[in-house]
Amino acid sequence: MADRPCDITDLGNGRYRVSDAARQRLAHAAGPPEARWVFLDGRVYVIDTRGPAPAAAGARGRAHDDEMALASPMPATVAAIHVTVGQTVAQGDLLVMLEAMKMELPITAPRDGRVRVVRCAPGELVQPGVALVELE
Amino acid sequence: MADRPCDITDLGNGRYRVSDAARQRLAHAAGPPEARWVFLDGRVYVIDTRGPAPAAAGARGRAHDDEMALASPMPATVAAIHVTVGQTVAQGDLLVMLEAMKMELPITAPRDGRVRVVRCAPGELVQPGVALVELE
Amino acid sequence: MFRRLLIANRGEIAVRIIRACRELGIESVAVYSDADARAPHVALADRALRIGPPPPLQSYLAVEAVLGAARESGADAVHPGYGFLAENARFAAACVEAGLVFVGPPAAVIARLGSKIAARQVAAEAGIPVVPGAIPADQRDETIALAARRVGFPVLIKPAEGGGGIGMKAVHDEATLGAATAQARREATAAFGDGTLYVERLIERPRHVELQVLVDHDGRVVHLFERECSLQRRHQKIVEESPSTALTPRLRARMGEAAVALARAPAYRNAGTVEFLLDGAGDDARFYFLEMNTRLQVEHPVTEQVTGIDIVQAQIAIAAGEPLPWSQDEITQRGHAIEVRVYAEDPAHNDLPQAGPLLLYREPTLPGVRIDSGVVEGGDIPVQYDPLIAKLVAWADTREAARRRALAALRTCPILGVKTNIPFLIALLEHPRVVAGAIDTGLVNEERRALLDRSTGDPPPEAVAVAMAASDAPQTRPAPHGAVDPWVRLRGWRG
Amino acid sequence: MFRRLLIANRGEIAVRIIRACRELGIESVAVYSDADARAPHVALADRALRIGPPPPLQSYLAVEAVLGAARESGADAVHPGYGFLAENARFAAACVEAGLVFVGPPAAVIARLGSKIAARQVAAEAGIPVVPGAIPADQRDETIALAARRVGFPVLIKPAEGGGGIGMKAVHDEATLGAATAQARREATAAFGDGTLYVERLIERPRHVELQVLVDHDGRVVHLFERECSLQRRHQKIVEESPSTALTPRLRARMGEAAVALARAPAYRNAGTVEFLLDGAGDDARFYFLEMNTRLQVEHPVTEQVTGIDIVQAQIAIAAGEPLPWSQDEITQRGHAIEVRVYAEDPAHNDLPQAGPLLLYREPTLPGVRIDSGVVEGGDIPVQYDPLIAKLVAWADTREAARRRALAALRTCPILGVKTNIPFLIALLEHPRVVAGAIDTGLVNEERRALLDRSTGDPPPEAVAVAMAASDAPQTRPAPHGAVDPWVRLRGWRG
Repeated sequence: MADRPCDITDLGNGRYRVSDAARQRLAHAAGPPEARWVFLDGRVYVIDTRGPAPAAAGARGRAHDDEMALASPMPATVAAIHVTVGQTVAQGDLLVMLEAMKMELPITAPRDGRVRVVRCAPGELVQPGVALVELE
Repeated sequence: MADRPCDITDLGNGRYRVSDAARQRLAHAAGPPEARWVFLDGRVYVIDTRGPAPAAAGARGRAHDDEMALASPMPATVAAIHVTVGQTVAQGDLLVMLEAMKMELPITAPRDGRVRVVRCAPGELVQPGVALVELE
Repeated sequence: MFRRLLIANRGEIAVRIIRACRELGIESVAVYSDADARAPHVALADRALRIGPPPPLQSYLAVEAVLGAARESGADAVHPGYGFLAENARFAAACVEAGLVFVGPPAAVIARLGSKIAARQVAAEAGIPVVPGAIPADQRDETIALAARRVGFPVLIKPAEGGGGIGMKAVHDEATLGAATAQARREATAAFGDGTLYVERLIERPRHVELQVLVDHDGRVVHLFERECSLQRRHQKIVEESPSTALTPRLRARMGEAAVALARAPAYRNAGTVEFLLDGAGDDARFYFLEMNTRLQVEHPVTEQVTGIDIVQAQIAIAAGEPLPWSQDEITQRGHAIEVRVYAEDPAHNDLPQAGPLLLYREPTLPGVRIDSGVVEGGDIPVQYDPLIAKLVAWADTREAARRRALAALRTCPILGVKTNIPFLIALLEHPRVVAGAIDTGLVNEERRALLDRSTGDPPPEAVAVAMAASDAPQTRPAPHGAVDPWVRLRGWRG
Repeated sequence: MFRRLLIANRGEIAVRIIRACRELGIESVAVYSDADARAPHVALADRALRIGPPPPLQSYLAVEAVLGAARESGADAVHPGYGFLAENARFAAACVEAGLVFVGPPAAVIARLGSKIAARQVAAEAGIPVVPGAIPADQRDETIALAARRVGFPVLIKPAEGGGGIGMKAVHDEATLGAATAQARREATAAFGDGTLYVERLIERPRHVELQVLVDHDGRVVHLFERECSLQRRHQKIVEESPSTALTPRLRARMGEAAVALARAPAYRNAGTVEFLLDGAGDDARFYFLEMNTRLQVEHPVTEQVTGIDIVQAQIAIAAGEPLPWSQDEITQRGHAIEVRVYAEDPAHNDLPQAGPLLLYREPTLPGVRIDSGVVEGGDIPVQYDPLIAKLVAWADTREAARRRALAALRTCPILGVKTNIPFLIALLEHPRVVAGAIDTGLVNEERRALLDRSTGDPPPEAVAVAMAASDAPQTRPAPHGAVDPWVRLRGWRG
């Protein structure tokens, strides 16, 4: 899997030694095969060890991808809805303010557009992965 | 088992909460049933949970018990033998000097007596539980 | 001294206070919601009482539940920590009514300093500079323009209500004032239901520097020097240090005098923090009163590390009526301390808080590094509360040595199961402006893209090899549901 | 500065040095025996090389193997830590011959100060008091009695060879001298094969107080004040602190001057420790040179905590030719630090070393507590080496606060799988004489019975209940073979 020869030694209790000809490092790992967490040199990666193309934790889904919608990553409460159906919005405009863990989570427009549907209401507890607003 | 009512809650990962009406404390435990190690309030106990009369780690076998012999608790090297067969020794006299882990372990006479057998030789690696010297 | 103290908080600060109690010979009483039944603060206290279900309003913010626990446990004092009820004047008053000593200033002082406008008045009366500003007599564009001219450009147009930076507009000249005013009014109305605007002098590239004070019950005041807290994301501090690289001895003395004067003004008692905006650096820098926090700060450890004074123990001693044991002259700064706040959050996605299981959690033990935390491996970061996992505080004889030490600590602090800001903090501590100490409150925001580029990326082959080699999680806990991706690809989305 | 440094050691001190390297930007190379293949010092270094099988003579003491590893790794410097090769002049010389910088004084200085008699001469020449004593011209009883009279009673009759207190006899008057001489001669012959005796003035109830010095390559010397190391068992320190309760400012200044003078005498370089016996306390106390240790001490952290100076980093900087960055005036003591050494040993049985698996090992994280260790949960205490598990170092602004903090750390440091001296250390820190600071080198031995009574006993019902409730070890490791009882009941023993 590695480009250059590298030895992995299981040191027990989630600790692994990664060594090549030049040096060795200490790594930590935990989690199931479909989402294995690895800590190495101060970075954390979540790796699916079943598939052929593991992805980096930090490199996934960017917010300004046109094909993506914004949804709460966790149960959150809708603090306020700042748009109405049919309203024109500019990129960066605040659409919905969520609240979770004492923090406000602003959901902003990823691009210019017009509000097609609002799928949530103030005070509502929303679940992850469910669309809050759709633009057209 | 306890004299007064006491609740034990398993907090996971070897941690236990011990609570009674007045207060609660954090305990840690690990090890197999025949020798369960427990840490509570800065003390450590090794408890056989199978038997009816568990013993304290610190209260076991005292050196000056007449019915006991001294043996190395671990592999050790015989550094020097300070007695010969037939020699009369007084309580506290040095019989054998062992060496393990960079430390000298003096084996002294638990009481007055005479050396009956010497069962080890200088430089020998001795195993735990094997008699080094017998007195009569 | 007290016999039994109730800690009306959770997490690392509850653990911190329990430990102070133990060293002072005081019995500690923890309170917990159902989400925290197995949390470390519950396990470590001498007693722990359940106060309600997970939502804060029904547990850690429920005044009656907390007071009930104090009554039931026979506590004679209450420490509120920070957050939750710490700056709630009604709670402080209710404690006193219930016969409990509240570890903090009197309720009236909390109430007075809790109001931004009243606090500004206290500062002005004490002769402490405040940022020049004005609430226009009416909200017509011309009146606002008049106020802006009086205050002097550049100005900040900000909503009179609310916070979090929403609706705030920087205006550098009169030409752009009209458009900015209109936009600020629109955003303020949308976010807070009130479009009232306020005009303030814009301090460009300010630093956030705060002074720790302690006041005993005879009104004796000392300050414990400054904390530099300019590294903030979304108006929340993530790295703090002491001393500040911006302060000269003369400026430090002037700010210390201002902080002490401010603490004297409202008959302050116990620990408090006077926050200033600092404009410039060195002898000629100007500072402006921002607010006074009437409680323990999250970042108090950096002060403890450089002064050698235990602020939590001092708070408790003061509350018990003991006089301050040191004069101002006896308090000195030694070396340099840097605190980094490790949060369960995703810097790549607007610092979204994360929750989940701590599959693996190992704290580094390095000489000169102090860790304040309230979690253990096998535990959880619950969804309901602040996602602070731990504070890593590095002390060394120089700032550069402390910075390297903080980096060493972050690089040997594996936390698996929830995303954290550790890679982001590493990139931040390695940023040339942070290395040079040339920081201000805008830095993190301005450099966010560069910091993210340095802290994210595809896993190197070695990490993949480790993932492949790891046969099982080291925990006996059930495996997690998998990493939560905050940005979910929705089927049926039409662009 | 160096590019790559090899650490010729293991355990906590190897980890300590690796961390210093990381902060200085130096690559670290660990060496290990087969017993340590999975040890933390091996995992933490940038590179690790096997040097041999477990016995020290074939690994950590094998000069050729260590030098081979240095060559293979391309290291340009070697840090020996303490113990093993740290005071081996031949090793220091071999390093230099191999083109490696040895982090320590020159080989000739090590050799000179390693000889007790030569070291006494160095001290005498530097005008530092040594304990009055004499090697009698011949070993006849009358000659020894003459020497005793000249030295003055009370005296200590001790073997010229050997150590560890074997054969040493305190004699308070001439009446008992003859019998004591005969017994000492017998024991010395039995233990060391040499009955040569030496007469020394007996210092009753002495303290062991040592001074840390640093000397750069221009010969500039500073001292970092004292460490009080009187709490010893079997001549090995178990609790150390700084400052010492016996020192007044004047006495401290005198001892500091003596330590600096001593370091100047033999053209000393790098870090060293001057050990003194202290007779009495306060301005009028007398101190006598004992020996000079030409290496890092186990107890160096207490000095680091009160002075704020990183001694290991200073050692490396000095070895790299850098000048000392501080003058004596700039070095100050702040607060109080206490170190307790946690050993795998059984105080109830002559402090017998223990070996075995660390079924559970959790280090406390308390503000003001530093832990230096080289083990992890799931690892082992191997049978072949020194059984030191960890050093807990508590710092606070007063001695009493530091003592309480050390107690809090010990009480929250669960170590299961091997017996440790933690309960004994707790009893020791709670002993009235330790609380009062009225300690001397005889205390632990005199109070051993009382300390054991306070630290052993049957398990309370709560502990039994926990044992019953614990269904399984928390580790995935195989269960241990059971607790080793050092005193084995032998069948067939006839009384």
